[in-house]
This record gives sequence, structure tokens and C-alpha cells, in this order.
Amino acid sequence: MIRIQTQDFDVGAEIAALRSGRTDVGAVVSFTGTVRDQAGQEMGDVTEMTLEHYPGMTETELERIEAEANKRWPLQASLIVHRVGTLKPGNNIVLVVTASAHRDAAFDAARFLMDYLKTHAPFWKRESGPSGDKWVEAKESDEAAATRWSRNNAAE
Amino acid sequence: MIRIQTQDFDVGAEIAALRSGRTDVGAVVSFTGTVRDQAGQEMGDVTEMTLEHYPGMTETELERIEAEANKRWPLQASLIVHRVGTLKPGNNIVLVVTASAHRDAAFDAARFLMDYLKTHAPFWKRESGPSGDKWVEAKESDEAAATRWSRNNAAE
Amino acid sequence: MRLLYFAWVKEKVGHAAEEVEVPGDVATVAELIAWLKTRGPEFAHAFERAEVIRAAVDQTHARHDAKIGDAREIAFFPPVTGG
Amino acid sequence: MRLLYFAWVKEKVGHAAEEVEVPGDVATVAELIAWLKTRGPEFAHAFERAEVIRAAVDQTHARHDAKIGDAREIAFFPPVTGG
Repeated sequence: MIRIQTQDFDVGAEIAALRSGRTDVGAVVSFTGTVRDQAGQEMGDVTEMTLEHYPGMTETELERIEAEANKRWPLQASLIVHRVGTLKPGNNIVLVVTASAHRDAAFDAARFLMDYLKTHAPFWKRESGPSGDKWVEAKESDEAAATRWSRNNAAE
Repeated sequence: MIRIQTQDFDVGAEIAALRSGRTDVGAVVSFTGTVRDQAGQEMGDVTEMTLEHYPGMTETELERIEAEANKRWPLQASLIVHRVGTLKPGNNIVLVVTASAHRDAAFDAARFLMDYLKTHAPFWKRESGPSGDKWVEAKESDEAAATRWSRNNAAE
Repeated sequence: MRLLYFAWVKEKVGHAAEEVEVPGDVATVAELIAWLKTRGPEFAHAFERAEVIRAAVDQTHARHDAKIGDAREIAFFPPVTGG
Repeated sequence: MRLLYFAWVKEKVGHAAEEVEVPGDVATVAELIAWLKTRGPEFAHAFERAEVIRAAVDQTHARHDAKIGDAREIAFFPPVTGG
């Protein structure tokens, strides 16, 4: 399941909902991405972050990435939640949860979802600080991370 | 931090406590291990699972594993909670949470903690089912998983 | 054809969306960018470093050598930075 | 010296802990296991496949060739299965 929303999410409640009523799940992995006050930008502390996205394409892209993860690993459930709008340091940005019978599948799938989301889902971050606003630049390390999953039927 | 307890844990509350008041965390990974009703044992469905451990050594071993993870990755916080006693299918067994500025460290450390916990922490599972009780056998795949982290200063 | 702009591409162009009549000889994303750059200084500025700009044709990531065919919607944006 | 047994080792031995006087010529974990096997059929049974049994000397994992020295506590158990 995928969701894009302005409101916050509750990690515990999302995990509980995904597992609810199931006794065949053995492993649940969650990744929560949050706003850091020191984002390594040269302009100093971040006081606010604004997330813009491409409505329509974002949903399509996240569903495609989730479907690819489900094709590669035997998942019993998966979830991607991404916030848009204006956020503060410490706020949640993104949540990925994967459930599987075994931990390797849950770990690999969660990491795959994050790596692909970072490089393929049409979101853009703008950071605000004491010295002004700045669009966050894409990191080459994210591109490199995504390529580790490449194969013929990759979600490229 | 490490904890061994008979009572359940609340994944969301544990993650929230670990992040509480911090704005330098960028990535939080959690792993929750739960009791499956079909554990792949030949005796059929699992109705109950009992966790035995070695009081004293368990704490020492978990602290050693956590310290090793903190030496290898720049973690801002980490948590291992493991339950002992009698559990039912769907119940929580183990929780690992890692917080870092960056997702690779949080993912790697969480997986390392689980791989080492599985092969080094003195816990033993006994499954009960319609046809009796059985001690769970260690999996070679867990040994193999732990060796992927081996290096000179490995937590062996 | 509907064109969309996001993040700093949108800021430089000065608007988020527009309907355009694309000349018939514009066949690829690269050619569309080249044509857009002739439409005014704001476009010349926004697409100055064309190689860093990403495109989506009908909401699917597309390389600059991709054909635009009879696409209804083409979007231009910087490399994504979500997650 | 205090000996502890866990999981099916404990079930086969029939108790969880005991204080023993170990003969002076027992220097390693393997020698301790060999001596234990002489203490009765339940020990012979529990340690029959000695190679699968793991040991901890003073709460630290130890190989069968590890010296027991003046350890206060030695534990025997199957490969761990937590997590």
C-alpha cells in the first residue's frame, strides 16, 4: 500500500495495522526518515523543510516500486507513506514497512524500497535556514545505492 | 540499550523514546521478530513457543553485540529488546532499533545486530504443537548470515 | 501538449504548468528542451544546464533521447530528492 | 566449579545446575565433557553428540579446545536459537 499525505504518521500504529490478525509473519522491518536540523548544507541549521511532489506520477511511481519489491521478495505486506508540505526538524518524512516470514526478505525489500524511492519517486526537498532557502541537491551516493539492485528486470 | 523481559513491547513507543528530543536523527530502522504459526517444523502448526535464556550471559552478550555495532557504524541510538517465557503465534519476540544520521548505517547496524543476536545470544526456543514439543534447531543460514560481517575485529 | 515544471525548474520558468503547441519537427525530449530555450530568457535560464534536468513523459521517467510521440503531458524537474 | 545446562542439554541431564569437583587433570572444555560423560547414563546421553554442544566459560562463548583454568561457571547448551 502507498500513501502520500501532509499529516504525520504513527510508526507503531502503521506497523500494527500491517501485522493485524496475521500469524504467518515472522519479520517486520520499518524505516523512518526524519528531518535533520544539520543536513550537511553549507548554510547551517535547517529550520524548516518543504516537500514538493508531482501528483499523479508520485503515486504511479511508488506503486511501481512497491510492485517490483513484491516481485523480488516474498513479502506478506508492505507500506510506503511519504509526507509532503512543510516540516520541522525531528518531523517524520517517510515510512517504509515490510513484513515477511523471514528477516532477509524484510530487510532487503525495505532497503530496496528506500533506495528506489530516493532516486525515482518525484519528490523535491527545499530547506529553509537562517540564511535563506535552498533546494536540496541529489546525492550521487543515492544513485550508487540504487544501482546495487540493478538487474535485467530492474525497476529502472 | 538492551532489555530482556517477559512482558510485551510497544514498537512505536520504543522508537519514539529512542528519537525523543533529538533533531539530528535522519534514519530509524526497526526490526520486529514475531512468532509464526508455521515455523517450517515437520510437526505442523505451532500453538505456543517458549523462550529460555542464560541470565547473566544474555545481558553481557547483547551488550557486547550492541557495543560492536556502535563501533562499526555512527549510531545515535540503538535498542535491543528480547522477550523470554511463553509466547503465542503473532506475539512479539525481539525488537532491534537503530538511529543514525544516514540510512545505510541504520540498515546495516540493525541487520548486524539481528545476525549476531541469532547466532551469539544465549536464547533457546521450544515450540509446542498438536503433536508435542520440540526444541527449535539452529539454522545454518543464520551462521552464514553472521559470517558476512566477519573481519579482524569481528564480534566473534 | 501540457508541460509541467517542478522545484527550481518551476521557479526559474516562473510557472508550474502550461499548454503549448509544439512544432511538428520536435521529436524527442532533447529537442523539446532546445525549443523551450528559444521561448524566452526565463526558459534559457531554467534549461541552461540541460543535462541535469530530468523529464517524465506521461508521468514516466524518460531519457533526453526518448521520443515524445503524442504524449499529453511532459514534466521537467531536477533530480529527485525525496525519502 | 558451577556447571549449568540449558535447553535439551538440561532436559537430558535432568537438572539445570550443580556444583562439582573437577579432577585436576581436566584442563579443557573437551576434557570436561569427556569426564562428565563418565558420571552416568544421563550425561552419556546428553553429551553423546558432543560436537553439537556449545559451551560458555564464565559466561563467554568458548570452543571445546578452550582451557577451563580456574573458571567459576561453565555452561553447556545447544546452538542458540533466539531472535
